[in-house]
Amino acid sequence: MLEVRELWVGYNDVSVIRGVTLEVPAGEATAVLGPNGSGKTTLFRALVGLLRPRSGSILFEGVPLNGLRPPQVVQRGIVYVAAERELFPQLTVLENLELGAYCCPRAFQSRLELVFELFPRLAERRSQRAGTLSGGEQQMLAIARALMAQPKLLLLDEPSTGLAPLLVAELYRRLEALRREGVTILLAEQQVGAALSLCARVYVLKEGRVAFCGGASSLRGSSELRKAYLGGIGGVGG
Amino acid sequence: MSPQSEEILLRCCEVTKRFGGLVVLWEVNLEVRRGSLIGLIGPNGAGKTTLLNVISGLLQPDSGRVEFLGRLINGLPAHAVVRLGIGRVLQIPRLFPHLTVEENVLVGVLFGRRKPPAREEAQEEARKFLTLVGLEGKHRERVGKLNTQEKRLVDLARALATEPRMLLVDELMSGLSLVEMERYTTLLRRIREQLGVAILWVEHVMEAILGTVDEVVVLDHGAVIAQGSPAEIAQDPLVIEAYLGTGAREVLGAHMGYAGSS
Amino acid sequence: MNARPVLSHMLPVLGTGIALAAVPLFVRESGYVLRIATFLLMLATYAVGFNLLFGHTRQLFLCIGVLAGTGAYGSVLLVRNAGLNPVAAIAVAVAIATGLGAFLSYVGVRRGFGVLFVGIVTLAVSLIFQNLVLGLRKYTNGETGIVTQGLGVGLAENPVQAYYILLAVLVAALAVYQEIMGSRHGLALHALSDDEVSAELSGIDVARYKVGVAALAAGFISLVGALFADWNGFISPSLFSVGHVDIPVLIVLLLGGMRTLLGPVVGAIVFTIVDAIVRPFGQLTVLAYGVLLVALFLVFREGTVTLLQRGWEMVQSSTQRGQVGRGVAADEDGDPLSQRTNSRAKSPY
Amino acid sequence: MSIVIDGLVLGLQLALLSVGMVFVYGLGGILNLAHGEVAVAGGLIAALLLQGGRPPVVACSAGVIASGALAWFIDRTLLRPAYSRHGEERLILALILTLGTSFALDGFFTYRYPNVALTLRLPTTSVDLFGITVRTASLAVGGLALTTFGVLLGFLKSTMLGKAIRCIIQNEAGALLCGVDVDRVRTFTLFLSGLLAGLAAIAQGFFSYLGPDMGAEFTILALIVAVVGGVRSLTGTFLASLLLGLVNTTMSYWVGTYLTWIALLAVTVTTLLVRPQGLLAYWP
Repeated sequence: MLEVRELWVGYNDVSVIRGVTLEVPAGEATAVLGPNGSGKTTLFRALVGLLRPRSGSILFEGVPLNGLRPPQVVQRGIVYVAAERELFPQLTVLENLELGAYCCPRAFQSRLELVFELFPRLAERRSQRAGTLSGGEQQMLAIARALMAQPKLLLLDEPSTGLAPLLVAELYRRLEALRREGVTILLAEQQVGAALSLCARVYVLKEGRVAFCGGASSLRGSSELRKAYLGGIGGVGG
Repeated sequence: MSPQSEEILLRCCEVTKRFGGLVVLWEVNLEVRRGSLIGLIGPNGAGKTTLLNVISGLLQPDSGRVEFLGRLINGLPAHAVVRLGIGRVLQIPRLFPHLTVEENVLVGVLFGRRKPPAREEAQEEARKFLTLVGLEGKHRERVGKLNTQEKRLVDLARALATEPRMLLVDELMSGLSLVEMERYTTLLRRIREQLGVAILWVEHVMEAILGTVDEVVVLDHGAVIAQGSPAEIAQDPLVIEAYLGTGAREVLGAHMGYAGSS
Repeated sequence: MNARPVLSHMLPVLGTGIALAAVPLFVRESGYVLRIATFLLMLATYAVGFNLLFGHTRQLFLCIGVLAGTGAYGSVLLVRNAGLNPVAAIAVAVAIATGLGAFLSYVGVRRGFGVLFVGIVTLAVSLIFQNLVLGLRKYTNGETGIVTQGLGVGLAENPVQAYYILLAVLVAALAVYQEIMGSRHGLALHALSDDEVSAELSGIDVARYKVGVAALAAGFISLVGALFADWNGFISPSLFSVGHVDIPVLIVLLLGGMRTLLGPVVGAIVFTIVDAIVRPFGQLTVLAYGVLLVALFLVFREGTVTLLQRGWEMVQSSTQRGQVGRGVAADEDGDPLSQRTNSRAKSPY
Repeated sequence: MSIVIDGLVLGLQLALLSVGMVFVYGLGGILNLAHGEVAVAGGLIAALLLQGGRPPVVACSAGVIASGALAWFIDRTLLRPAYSRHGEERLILALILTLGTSFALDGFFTYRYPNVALTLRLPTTSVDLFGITVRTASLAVGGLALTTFGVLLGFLKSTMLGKAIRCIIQNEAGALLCGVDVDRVRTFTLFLSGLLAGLAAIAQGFFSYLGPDMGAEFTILALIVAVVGGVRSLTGTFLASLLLGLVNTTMSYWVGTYLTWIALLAVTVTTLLVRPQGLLAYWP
């Protein structure tokens, strides 16, 4: 569904993404793992048009996305949930969701039912201001708002940030349900265990390059991941 | 170690900082000895840069004390802290674009020291530091012409030009290739050996830091969760959890060498 | 320190002084032209002050008129109502204005105001000043204004003498400016106008520089204001309004070039010529100011002096390409919108 | 009592004037110093049409639309270079560009139409309302303003575009991620601010008269309200308008015009010193 080839992205003259190639098959969940600063967020921002790639191509359903601005990317069906969530704190839950459906207001009612089914908690709090929700609820709302735009591909950037372990588990159960509904997911995560529970395919980014790519099962027991996070030095003790 | 090298330069006692309701630093205790090289690591949003900002006087802590050479320095403006001997290298270099490379460093020589040298001497000093960081021959260029790596080096030279006793370095490595990282680590080691400057080095590229520093301090959610030698830190379950998340240990446990421990 | 470098870096100041000193010799018979030339000197001095404030420390003081007005009204009222002798009155008024400038700057620095808030606060100060002068009708005669003939040091009686006195003030301001820029303080000002945080982290006391510069600029501006009151023979609040002082000064500085020594002078000359052409059209002058301001800021933000310098550097580099090398070549294709300083050719140290 | 009502109505007029400025600042980080001139432009066109014998309703509507169009034009032409920059640089560039524009417009108006003024006389000067004598002008302006705010509120609350405006003010990045075309909404907001300014000019015509030289005064009033209300808060702007309207009428009733101005400006400066973020910065 999404094909990224030899993508270079950077700020000024520093390249953060250095020739990343990856594929996201339709209907599956794919994870991008890697430590802080490995370029996950930069990659996502480039995918949705918030950053302009230096070179390389992004194909979505076979059509190049290069040069599109974020609103147009959203219209194509790629929706990004930033790690910062980027909610509208003073609008109610319902209004946040309405804005999520900005590009497709007609589908609002049907999407709303679907989203409330998935996150019943949000239905209870529909007229509460987003800023007053708890961290977990805010994350749910961020994902729900993205779902309102009828995404074909959902980009999730560190959805577990700042959540307690129990909430992380719950969140991933919802994501699993979403995947079964047929939404393709590309996930950046620091919480390796959680990500591996959802995703079949894994890319490990390290300093802007793909250090490992393969099935989740082949990552288990591989030393690549650990090396990416903690470097080669600690490996002596293993 | 000789008693002199044991001398404590910087001491943070129970430093707490909030932004609105968000606690960014929670009772952080930290000691930096003369001439030591300490790595400060932690996941995104752990409060590393905030801690550096508090130490360098750009932010004031809500409570707690920051002492430098036994003197309380919280409450002092940043320029006074610099003159006391704490240099700062920013993550994204902010240079003076209308000045040449040499003039940028000259600013540090002339204003960052308690007793600035006379004009000819100052110019020589500035060149000395540019040579130290490997920018000789670039001193007449305008900084806008430099690439980001070179800008970082100018920033480093400027901080060194203030003759600090301690250098705060913020994520020098982001966006670098392995070869470039090597260069920086060598450079920082040389700075410490040649100038006897203590370095507190914030980094999230763990690999770069673990092989270089004497001691590692790990921040997570604004609190120090671990402290010790690089080898200890790399095995610390709390640290691994902070970086990789819960569950990672179970997944990777077999390979980590402490399966089943919690 | 030997005399030669001092002389050479003061050369542009002296040159300007000598060139402008020649003006009365040519226009002696025309009182009108001399009047315009005298006004030009005042405008240029205001602009030198504003250059220090806005160009070098990024303090957008939209109250140049207030500072000048404080000098004018202060000195006149002190003579008229307190019976002070004119020189002492001017000194006191200048001191008050200096304090006011420093205070405004201090408040801005303390509260961490950005350019916008400093602009709004000083604009409000300008309006307060206008209404204060209007409201204190008992002392100021309100909109009617005060006839200052015989209240000052006597500039109105001898226009040529007045011209030279104001020229002396301008040259003094330029000399002080050049002296500062040539010293280590100049380096500090360049640095802090580029990046305040970095300047602070390099050990520069940004707050002190800002307040100091504001005081200095206010001093020169109010001195000119006081001399204007005497020279003009009449003051009224509208002569010190934002539209009459601040906007022209802003245009002069943008026209001549921010952060340059001669920008204020060149800008004042060009502005005066343009102004003389459009003035007969009455209200159209305001329109012309506006269009000028927009056009300047859109296409000509570097100012005449910087452009000339750039041209000169290009000529130089093409004649002696070998020796100058990369330094100058790099200058040519630099960011076209960034403003350069005139001291680039020399070391600003 | 009638002073209070006059003050509140004046406050409503101030709100009409300043809400647009606040919108534009909130959305684009641009303080439009030509705002007052935009209002005056609409008022003058209404006055000219009235002189030409058009019915007042037609003339006024045309004036309001002209204000909107002028603001739209400024956005599409002059503010383009400003939008391509960020942060403080954008602010300064826009500040000086709009300042220049305001001078150019002011010069043009006072030169070309020195004697044109908009006055809208109502048949009776005052009416008795629940035992209080109220000027009909106050009633008309109050009604106009309240209707406008009703429509505006409805627009912001229930249309997609209105919601987009509100959400960009709160979180521009979030709006982008929702697929909102921030650029276009920004241009529309300038148009909207122009319409509101035009209405404020019409309101001025009801009160007394609107001359070609009143642009600067309008801009400054809007600026004062915006600063006191906290430049990003709509509720704050609204309350600050009412407050300043009351201060204005009571002060000028008791002490006179100059001191009123000084009082207003003193309130502004004090607000900036004590609470730079505005009175109600943390309110919605």
